[in-house]
Amino acid sequence: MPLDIDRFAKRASPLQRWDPRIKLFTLGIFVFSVALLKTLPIACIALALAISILRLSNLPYDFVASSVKWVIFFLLPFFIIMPLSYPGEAAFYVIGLPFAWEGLQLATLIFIKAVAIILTTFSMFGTSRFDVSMIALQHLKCPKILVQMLLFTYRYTFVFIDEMRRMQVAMRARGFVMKSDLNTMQVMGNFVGTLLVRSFERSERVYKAMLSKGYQGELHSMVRFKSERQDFIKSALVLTTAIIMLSLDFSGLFLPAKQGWF
Amino acid sequence: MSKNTPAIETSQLFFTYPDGHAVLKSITCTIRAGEKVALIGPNGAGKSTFMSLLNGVELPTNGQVHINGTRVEKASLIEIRRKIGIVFQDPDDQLFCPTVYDDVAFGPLNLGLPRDEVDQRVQESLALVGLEGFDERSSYHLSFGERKRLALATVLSYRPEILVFDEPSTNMDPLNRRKLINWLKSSDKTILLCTHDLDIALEVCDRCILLTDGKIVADDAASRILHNRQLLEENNLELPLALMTHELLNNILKNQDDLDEDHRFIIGNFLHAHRHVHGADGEVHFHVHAHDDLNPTHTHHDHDHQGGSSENR
Amino acid sequence: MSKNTPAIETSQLFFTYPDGHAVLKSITCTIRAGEKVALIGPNGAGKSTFMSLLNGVELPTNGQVHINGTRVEKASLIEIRRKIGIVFQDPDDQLFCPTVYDDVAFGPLNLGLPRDEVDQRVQESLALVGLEGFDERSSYHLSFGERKRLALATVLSYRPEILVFDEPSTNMDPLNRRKLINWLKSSDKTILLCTHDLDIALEVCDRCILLTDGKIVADDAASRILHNRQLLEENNLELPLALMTHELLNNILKNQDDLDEDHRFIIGNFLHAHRHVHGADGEVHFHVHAHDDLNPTHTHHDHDHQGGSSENR
Amino acid sequence: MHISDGILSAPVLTAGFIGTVALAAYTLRQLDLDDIPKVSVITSVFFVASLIHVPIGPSSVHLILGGLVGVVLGMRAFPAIMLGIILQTILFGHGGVTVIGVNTMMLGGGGLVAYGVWQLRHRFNIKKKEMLFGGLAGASAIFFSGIVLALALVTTGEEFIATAGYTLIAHIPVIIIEALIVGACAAFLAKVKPDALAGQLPTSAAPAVEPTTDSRNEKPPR
Ligand SMILES: Nc1ncnc2c1ncn2[C@@H]1O[C@H](COP(=O)(O)OP(=O)(O)OP(=O)(O)O)[C@@H](O)[C@H]1O
Ligand SMILES: Nc1ncnc2c1ncn2[C@@H]1O[C@H](COP(=O)(O)OP(=O)(O)OP(=O)(O)O)[C@@H](O)[C@H]1O
Ligand SMILES: [Mg+2]
Ligand SMILES: [Mg+2]
Repeated sequence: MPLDIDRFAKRASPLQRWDPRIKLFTLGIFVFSVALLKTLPIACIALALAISILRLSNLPYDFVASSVKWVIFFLLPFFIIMPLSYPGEAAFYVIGLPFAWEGLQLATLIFIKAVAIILTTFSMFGTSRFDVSMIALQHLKCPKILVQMLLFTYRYTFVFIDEMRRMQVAMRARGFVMKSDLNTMQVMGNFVGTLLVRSFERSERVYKAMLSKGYQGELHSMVRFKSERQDFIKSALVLTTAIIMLSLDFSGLFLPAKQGWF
Repeated sequence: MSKNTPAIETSQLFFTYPDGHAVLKSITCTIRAGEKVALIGPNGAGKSTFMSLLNGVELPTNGQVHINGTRVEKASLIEIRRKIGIVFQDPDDQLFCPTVYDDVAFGPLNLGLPRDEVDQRVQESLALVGLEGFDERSSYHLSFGERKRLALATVLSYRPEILVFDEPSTNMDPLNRRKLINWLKSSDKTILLCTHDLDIALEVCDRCILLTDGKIVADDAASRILHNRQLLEENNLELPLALMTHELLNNILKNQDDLDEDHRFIIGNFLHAHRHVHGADGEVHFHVHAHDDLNPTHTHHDHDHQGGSSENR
Repeated sequence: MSKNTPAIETSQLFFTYPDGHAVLKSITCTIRAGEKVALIGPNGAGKSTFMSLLNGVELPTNGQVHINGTRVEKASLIEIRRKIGIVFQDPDDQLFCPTVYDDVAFGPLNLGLPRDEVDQRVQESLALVGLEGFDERSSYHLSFGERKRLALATVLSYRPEILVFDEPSTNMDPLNRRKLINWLKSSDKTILLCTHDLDIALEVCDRCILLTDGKIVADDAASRILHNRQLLEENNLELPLALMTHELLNNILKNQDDLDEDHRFIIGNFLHAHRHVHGADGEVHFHVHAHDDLNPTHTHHDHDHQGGSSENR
Repeated sequence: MHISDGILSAPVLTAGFIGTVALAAYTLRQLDLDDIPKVSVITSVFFVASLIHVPIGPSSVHLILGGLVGVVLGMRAFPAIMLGIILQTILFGHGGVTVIGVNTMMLGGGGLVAYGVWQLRHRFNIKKKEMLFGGLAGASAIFFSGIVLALALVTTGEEFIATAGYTLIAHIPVIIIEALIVGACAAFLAKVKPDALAGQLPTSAAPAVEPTTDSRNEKPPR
């Protein structure tokens, strides 16, 4: 799972060149409209669109795949649970449980939409540096305090994963082997506790260092945004497609997978 | 700031950590503007704790700190922190931005400087610590010594009047250590340098404060404290390495039985005259002792001999 | 283990970090059991990275590492880690227990030793690094130098056959540095010492490997590499301070115009004979160069002169 | 524990966002500038925890630690968990952009419930109460989250009723693991760094501090 989603933010592509503010806004709307879809054919079109946007973004294939893998892993159970538990007409029985085609259809819809959305997320956040995306969010009227906390959290996350990994290494380097016994539980308990306390104190010290350099509650940045005509053209294209998709979906041309709208 | 205003002034400073550890016990000292002072002392003496009181990162349990005449307290912190810059001992405490560039730009941006000035300062500071071209790297993917140097750059770009360094030279390779020394020597800021590298203290500082167990044990000219073997050893320290070689040569001389008396005398005189030797790159400085009995006329006077370092340059 | 089994053997080692940074480029070297080897090189040379490959903290991108003949790979890690102990550069990477005692006891407990043996080892290791009586303190409430020493103790209590130290002496006060040096000298284990403190390398190690930019640039007797000013300076390093004083004295001598020729000759001879001086506490060692042209009979031979350090002891 | 994109209906998603914004607005007001690093750190602990997989039988679950966040941050747990979820969404597509609201209600609400349970410890005067109430807090956080999850599924459509049931059952081992871990952590923090815990009374922190030579002669407060 790549934590540094912005690892390839510097590759040249139409998405990397897109003004981050407009990019986030546009693709954000796109994501929401995908989430609202309820017919399979349109969902497939949405997935195709998401894939083409991702292709445009020039992100390496396996970088994206490593994340999508997890989404698939989380969603696979639906393919079993949904058909077997769908309240409706059973097409046939599997070891005594009723199997409904509608259930399978619903599971497929969920799956396709989820993949389309995660792929688009990659296009959104994988194509600008993370802090730039965050500052763009701030320009989109996201509260400052939230943006700063997001940035801090993102930063500390690497520190911890590193620290955790290195602490683990240090444990193993001194002969620790994980077993399922009380001792292991106790060591792990101490491990988590220590990690927590250290994290706290580390963050206090980092904060003090920031104060020492004149931090007063606002992050200033060298980043400057500028939007050109092209940025808006890209945005208009995506938004129009989203609207067409949604209206086709609602038009009743296709059979919606039942999803219990209220 | 005139030479007479105290840049840093502490009176009767006490500090106890929340866990009940009493670390500083009545520290009173004054550092004047433009002075370069070394703070030395064994591990756990309280040096780092003392530094964190200077810009209000911690507030004293008792006693007062004044920076350029302003008392360090909640209300004055913002002002204080513009004046004093601290490079902490642990680089990981001070690097928190996604890239090296952002980390160095952080301080100047907080000062509200225009972008091109920020950019210029960043490039200058990075060059100073030998990290040119590292702009776009992540701070947390650097080697320890590189992080250490980066931490230094983040404070240098801030350009405060008073600079406080906690063990700046550790983990630096000798060339970068040498660059740092040269910068420290050439700087005209007020500098407080906390270090176990007594050779740096000897080269850079004119004054030396020896802290042990939370108390000031000695506060005198650097050359006097750093030559005082007994004082240093009583406080878990050692002569600077440069001086130690010197002393060893003296001992060898004393114990070399096959040497004739005249020769011993000549060599002894030579060594004695150059007891306080500083090694700079391709440059030779040496000081004759204040209380030098061989050359009494040279009292309180430093010599600079240019000695261009021979062969390999 | 016989003197002839390679304790550490690497062949054609390449390592690239996930972010694409190629750090090690074909490192091939062999360290025999009982050798004391210094690994030196500028910041970012890849020293720490190299060490992390030795016990499988990272696995090489290409090439192999063998420890006592066993290849380092996923399957052999548990065995490997009983043999080799690494003290990392950053003390915070290795302290993870609530108290100092627990941290030092962690390794021996994992070896399945009986409690009283564990206890004895803990006390011994703590005494070695001068942290007696710190048992019940929290590791993260220590000063940086104390943490550094604690990290050392946690590995010493484990007593592996091969010891790897990454910058062990940084942030230690001079007395503890001296204790460490003495321990290193007296130990009969295989030791790999990575350091910028070339004076330690000079005192402790017989062999020295110079790494620059991920490649081995020189691998030779420590005295030969550490005296080679040109080689060192080409690689961002500097002569050890002890030698530098020495060289400076030579330069002073050369440039002191008021000295008569005889005296110059006598002093010069003396300095030349004792070019390689080691400063230990109260003890004087000095080596005459292997390729010393003054005393050709002394080739490949070390002298130990006992010189009891005068006044202040 | 996350609901994925594309499952829930628009009204449920909307309700999730409205609830989240309201609660976030309320809890963020209690946030002081000096809290930012602490909250951010715990958020990243929460975020990182979701990468730790604990083996149970043939499969494994990942830690959630919503309860721990509550025990450490109190009311500030809510914005912290919200941020953690946003990051999980952005960085590896756990859940999804549209379900940030529901997921935050589910897990962040669990954090608040855990805080409520944690505060109950002041009413009791027993040994090891930090461990006990920490454990209870950890368990109740997951329990609450499970209920919200089930409710969200059920209100979306009756075809999800069975799924909701299975999900609840699947959470029983998670509840046990979280209770153990949060309990142990709370006890650890109470011993080592009591001021890190939320809602700690000044007096209850004092005896946990080791008596020093200076304070030994003083009478303990009250
Ligand atoms: N956060 C803390 N809580 C409690 N005690 C502490 C804390 N930090 C340091 N100490 C203790 O305070 C004393 C002084 O620590 P300090 O870090 O100031 O020492 P130092 O002089 O900087 O040492 P070093 O040379 O090792 O850096 C030490 O005995 C240390 O154990
Ligand atoms: N986690 C990492 N990811 C990417 N690059 C890294 C990482 N850690 C170190 N590097 C880079 O690898 C190179 C070698 O690093 P290493 O830590 O091995 O250097 P070193 O020789 O130990 O230096 P130092 O003397 O500063 O400790 C450096 O250029 C550094 O920037
Ligand atoms: Mg310190
Ligand atoms: Mg290193």
